[in-house]
Amino acid sequence: MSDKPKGKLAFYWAASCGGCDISLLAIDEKILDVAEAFDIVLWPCATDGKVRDVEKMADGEIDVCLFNGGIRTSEQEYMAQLLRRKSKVLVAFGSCACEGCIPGLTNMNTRQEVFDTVYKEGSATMPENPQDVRPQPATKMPEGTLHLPIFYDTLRTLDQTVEVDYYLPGCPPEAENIWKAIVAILENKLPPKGSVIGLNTTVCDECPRTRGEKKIKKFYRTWEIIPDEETCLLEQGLLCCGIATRAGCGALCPAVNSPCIGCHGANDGVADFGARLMSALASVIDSDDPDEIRRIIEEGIPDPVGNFYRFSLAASQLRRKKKVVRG
Amino acid sequence: MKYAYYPGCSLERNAAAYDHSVREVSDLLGIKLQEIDDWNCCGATEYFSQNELAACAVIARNLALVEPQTDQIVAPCAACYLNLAKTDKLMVDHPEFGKEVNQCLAAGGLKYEPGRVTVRHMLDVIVDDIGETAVRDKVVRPLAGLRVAPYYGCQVVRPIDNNDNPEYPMKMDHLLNWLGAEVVDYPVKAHCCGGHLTQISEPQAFELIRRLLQNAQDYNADMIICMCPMCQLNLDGYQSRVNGFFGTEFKLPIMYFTQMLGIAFGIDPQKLGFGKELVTAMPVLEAKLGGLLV
Amino acid sequence: MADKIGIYVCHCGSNIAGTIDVEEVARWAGKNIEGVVVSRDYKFMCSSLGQQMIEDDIKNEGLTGVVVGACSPHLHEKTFRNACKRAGLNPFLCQMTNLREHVSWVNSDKAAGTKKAKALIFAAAERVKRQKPLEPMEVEVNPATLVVGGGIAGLQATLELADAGYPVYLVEREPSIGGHMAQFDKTFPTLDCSACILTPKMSEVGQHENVTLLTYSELEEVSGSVGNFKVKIRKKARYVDEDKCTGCGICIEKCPRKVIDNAFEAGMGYRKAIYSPFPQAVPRIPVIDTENCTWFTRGKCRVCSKVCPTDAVDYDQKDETVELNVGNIIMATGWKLFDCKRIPQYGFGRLANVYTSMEFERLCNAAGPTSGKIVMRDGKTEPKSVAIVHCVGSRDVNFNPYCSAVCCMAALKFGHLVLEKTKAEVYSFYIDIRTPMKEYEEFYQRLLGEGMHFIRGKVAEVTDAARRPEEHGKLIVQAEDTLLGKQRRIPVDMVILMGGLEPQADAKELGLKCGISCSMAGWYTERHPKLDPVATMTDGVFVAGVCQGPKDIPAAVAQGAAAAARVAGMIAKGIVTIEPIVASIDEENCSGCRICNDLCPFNAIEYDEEKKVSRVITALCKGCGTCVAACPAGVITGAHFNNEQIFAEIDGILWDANPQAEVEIASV
Amino acid sequence: MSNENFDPIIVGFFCNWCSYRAADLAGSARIKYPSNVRIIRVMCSGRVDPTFVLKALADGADGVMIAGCHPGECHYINQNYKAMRRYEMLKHTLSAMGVEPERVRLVWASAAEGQQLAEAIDELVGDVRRLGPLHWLQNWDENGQRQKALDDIVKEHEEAMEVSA
Repeated sequence: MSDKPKGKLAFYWAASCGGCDISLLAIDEKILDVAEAFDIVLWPCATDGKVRDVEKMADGEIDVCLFNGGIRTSEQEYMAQLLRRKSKVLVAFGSCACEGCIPGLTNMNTRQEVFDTVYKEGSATMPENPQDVRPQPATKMPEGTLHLPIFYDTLRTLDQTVEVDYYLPGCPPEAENIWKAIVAILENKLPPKGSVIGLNTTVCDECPRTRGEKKIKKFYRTWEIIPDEETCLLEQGLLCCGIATRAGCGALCPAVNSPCIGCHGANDGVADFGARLMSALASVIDSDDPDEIRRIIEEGIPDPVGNFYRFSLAASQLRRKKKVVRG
Repeated sequence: MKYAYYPGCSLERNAAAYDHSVREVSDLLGIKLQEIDDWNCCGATEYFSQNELAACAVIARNLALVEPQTDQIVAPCAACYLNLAKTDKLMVDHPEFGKEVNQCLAAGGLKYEPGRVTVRHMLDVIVDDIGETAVRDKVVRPLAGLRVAPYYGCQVVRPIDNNDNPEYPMKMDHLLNWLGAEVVDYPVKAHCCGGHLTQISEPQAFELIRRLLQNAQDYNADMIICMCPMCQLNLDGYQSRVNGFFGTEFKLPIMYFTQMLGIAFGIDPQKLGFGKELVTAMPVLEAKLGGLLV
Repeated sequence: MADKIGIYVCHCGSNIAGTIDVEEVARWAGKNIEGVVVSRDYKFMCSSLGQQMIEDDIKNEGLTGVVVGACSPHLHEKTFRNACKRAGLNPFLCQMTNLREHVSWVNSDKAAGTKKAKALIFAAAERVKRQKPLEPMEVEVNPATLVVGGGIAGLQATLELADAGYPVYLVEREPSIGGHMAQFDKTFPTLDCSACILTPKMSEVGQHENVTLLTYSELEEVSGSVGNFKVKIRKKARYVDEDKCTGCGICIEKCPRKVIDNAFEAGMGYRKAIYSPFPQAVPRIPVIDTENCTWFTRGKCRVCSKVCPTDAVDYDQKDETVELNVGNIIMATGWKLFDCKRIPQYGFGRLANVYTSMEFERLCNAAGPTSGKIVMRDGKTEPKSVAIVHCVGSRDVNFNPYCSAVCCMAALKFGHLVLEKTKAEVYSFYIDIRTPMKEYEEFYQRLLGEGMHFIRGKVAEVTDAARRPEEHGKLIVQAEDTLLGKQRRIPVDMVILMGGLEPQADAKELGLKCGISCSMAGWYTERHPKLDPVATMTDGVFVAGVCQGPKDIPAAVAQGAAAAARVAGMIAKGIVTIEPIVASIDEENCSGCRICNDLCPFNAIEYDEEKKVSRVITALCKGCGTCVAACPAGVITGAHFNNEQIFAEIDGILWDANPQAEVEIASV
Repeated sequence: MSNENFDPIIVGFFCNWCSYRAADLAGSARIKYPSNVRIIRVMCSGRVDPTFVLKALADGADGVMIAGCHPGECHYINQNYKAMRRYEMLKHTLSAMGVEPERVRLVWASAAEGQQLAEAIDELVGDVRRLGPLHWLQNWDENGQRQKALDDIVKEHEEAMEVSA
């Protein structure tokens, strides 16, 4: 590898928790191989680098950009567009960039509601705000106007904003998968553009539990039962997303007796992760009586969006909750 | 088991025996009856044909008065039972009408959410909720040898579905069987007693009453067991007039099923209202059940 | 390869062109839909000229897909697929969209119709671009046939096929074939002796070289599909060795245990614990009723074994499962009588002299318990008056809403027999008298002439509660005479309840085994109520007789013969083509979650324990696509209805749903 | 909101055997009903993937009708029950997403029920018209502020660059 001229690598963090930045470090000493192969031109979390420097680069000058986080503000959108322009290969890194992830669940609310929660009702970061101070997109100062990026009503995934070349799923992506992706990039053995780097089967494939034919009479929430450790969790009534979630994690959660929550997103060709779960689970409900079916669903799944779209709401067909038109 | 209790006007007056025996038997079977505070008349049958909204409002007031923690109401009187159940059903099936009824109730500061309270008849509570085993367990004085004709009348078995065959109900047959009585297959068990026809056209009413008495006699029944104050009044109160009218000699006591339960359970007949009937039951009870009664 | 799509919009005379501007639709499609190279409208697309036009375009333009906007694909999909095929284009690259039944005929506003037509054409075009060539599969047809049910319909079907030289397995649940018809005395309206016309057919079946009779047997399991079904039949233990028994009947004669016969004699007569249901039974091999046999219940007796000259009685016999391979199945499972006890006010089971129609059949049967004498339950008194109640459990929303079709005629037959054999007055209480078939109305007129009384009114109750002295000791039938507008109370000695026909108790369960469904009432669903009353939705499974719906003997016979003809046609052809619209699982990516395993009613999905993947058995798949929609991993594909195709169809059908989209498309 | 002039677009997913034929029958019988429902044929209501419905709504449909054989009369024995279960599940989720569940309807129509189907279509079109347009795409836009905010950033950065240069 070292014979080649060094490539340029950027790593950017938009609307996400920061876990992806840390996960990159979880490849341990291999990060040195990365540093050997690449000049890191931008990694705000770990290295010094200026947007201005990126702006000055020629288009396509960056070889690989690993972009984590969804697009929630105008600044993030600007950065996505900028990095797209400057990068040969743009990778949606981690669940947030791929499908919105937990920040995407804010799509159940609007900016107004989010701000009300944070600034009016109080939060850990802003316990008191008697003057109801809100972020303003523009503030006139004697020296000129200062701009804050605007906060969008709807979080978008990276590929809803710019064209994405590859996807690396997971919240966060597992170290070995990150390494595999980096090796693929270094060895120029990348799959066709638009591919997800990873397996195309679901978590069940990696889950050691015994599975039988499925019939569900009641859905349980995780605190309601202590599941048997050998049998398929779904068959025990727990809403395990493993049936629909892309494999690659080694069935981490089911291995510790906890149902899969779906962080790896859907398989190739699936147009709506939640719909896959809804359809599969509904199909095996053990009742033909509409009232009973309704009861099983309503009692067992009080928060359908949280259960079916925990990671993928922003990437779903509907993307968000219907906004109430005011006035 | 706890139920709101709606006695209705008849049970305060002519059907006091029904009320007493219902309360006695319920106590013994562990049925907790909570009488509705400040209940009012159900309007009987006539009011419905005069003004449906007002009739329903009058009835719904009783439903609205049922305490929030109770969701079942028991009415022993067949007319009360039907009126309460019918009003609830009308309000459920026709939400607009339900709203109108609630507008009336609002005048008294009340509100009834249709479907909140299930209206039950005493017979259904004992047969369906208490059940065979619990009833049989309580029998200390089986009614062996007593031939009884179960008479259901028309209002409890139809039109509201109480889980029995409306044309040929069997619940009371079963219950009396559990008490050890000899139940006759009484084919007119769901025929009409004449209702208020006694006030309008005596010959017609008397003919209806006669058929019921005649059939019980044809089957050698010792007494007719009923579950409705109106039926009891017609068959018992008019029995001597019917005898006079047709030249017959019926002497059939007409008792409430709860009174028979009470007897079988060993409750003092006095407490069950025995003696209030016009065709006295004592001779036949003594003859058939021996000295057990005292 | 770039798409080259041809769009063909039919006028259907003025049927479509009347409310859709077809010329505009064709013009618009040619201009606005990507990949469209030809777009035409034509007066009658299904005409030979219209078809020729499509064929020419396929050849000349090298079309890769054809969209025909015309009538329902249920009418002409085959026509246009064949046209494509003739021109060398795979028929599955032709997509029809329904502009007539779904647009022009249901709509009178031309602008709205034209807009809707454009959307449907757009959708079909987007879809056809993603359609794949498919080839139908061919399988060989096993010439053996399974007939389930040995009543008259099943017997007829069996004989037709056997006579044509094909092997038939006839399965019957009872110890003898014959069905309900064997219980009847006379048949309406000709008053033929039922046994006289039935028993020759029974023995013919029993002796036919091509028929394998499996009586006292039940259909247990069906797998496979048209042409190659595998069926499992459970032969219940008779405790009599079929090979040794000669049918001499001495065991029956000597058996000391008498039992009420609730089956053949409808509770009116007795049989022995070892029995053959009736003298002309086929086969004549008796069975032991273990619930009543003294040896089985008390460990004593063994008389039958001792008297048997051929040592055929075998108390240790066990149920046996027979596996058969057949190409087709004919279901002729018949019916059961409505349980008259469900209407307690009619008194059956409570009042002695209330009879069901089946009891009465036995009562007047010369071979029945009274040797054909019509007497009351005391066994000696002849009734002086008889009431016949029609529609017991039929045409009644509380029980069965349908008309049982045969009861009116059976009631007339009973009326005739009572009048012929006794001096009784006969009263028929009916809602409507229904006599629509050949010589049925004449029979009704004959009964009117014979003096049977007809009272038009649904019976309220049958009671012994007398109101007047003359009613004492009688059964009183009360009904409103709707012609007189009066309540009538007719005191009679005997009442016959004309119980309706109901599906067999296990019809649904049995149907599921071979993949056929039941109507709301429980009758087997035919493929088409008018045009295909013998086939079912499952290829290779046919229905005959009352199990498909109430009918009389001639209709059951005709249907049995029709089903046989259909089967014979398939056997003669030798092969059957199966539509290639099936599901398939991408085994490489299947994680074996097993969500789909229990979803297929045709058992077409199997789970490979070793590889831990699920798999579709193509021959069994009927192509409904339920598993496709259920697969959480998205690895099941439905041929011709895959996600890509349906997504494209949704995109196309909503071409004008977003104002922006309209602009974009206009600029294409 | 007055919706009299609103002409909703409704996507229908009809099973091949009963409901599609019911629509054929409505046509043959010349029963008139609103032209707002555009029918997509699937082999069975059991083929209807919730994704179809979500996609149709996201792509601009104002309502969706799923039609199948009556329970117990499914051409594929009982697959319509699976459609029913999915429909209940989907409605539960749609409610949570703020979509009025009345916009999505499951109806049973046998091949003989052209009239009933036309009535069901009439009713759904009326209900959707009352609810007004869904216009899902509008849910995604940022009230026109997005482009301006982006332009502002570009401008600010350019200005900043100029200063440093």
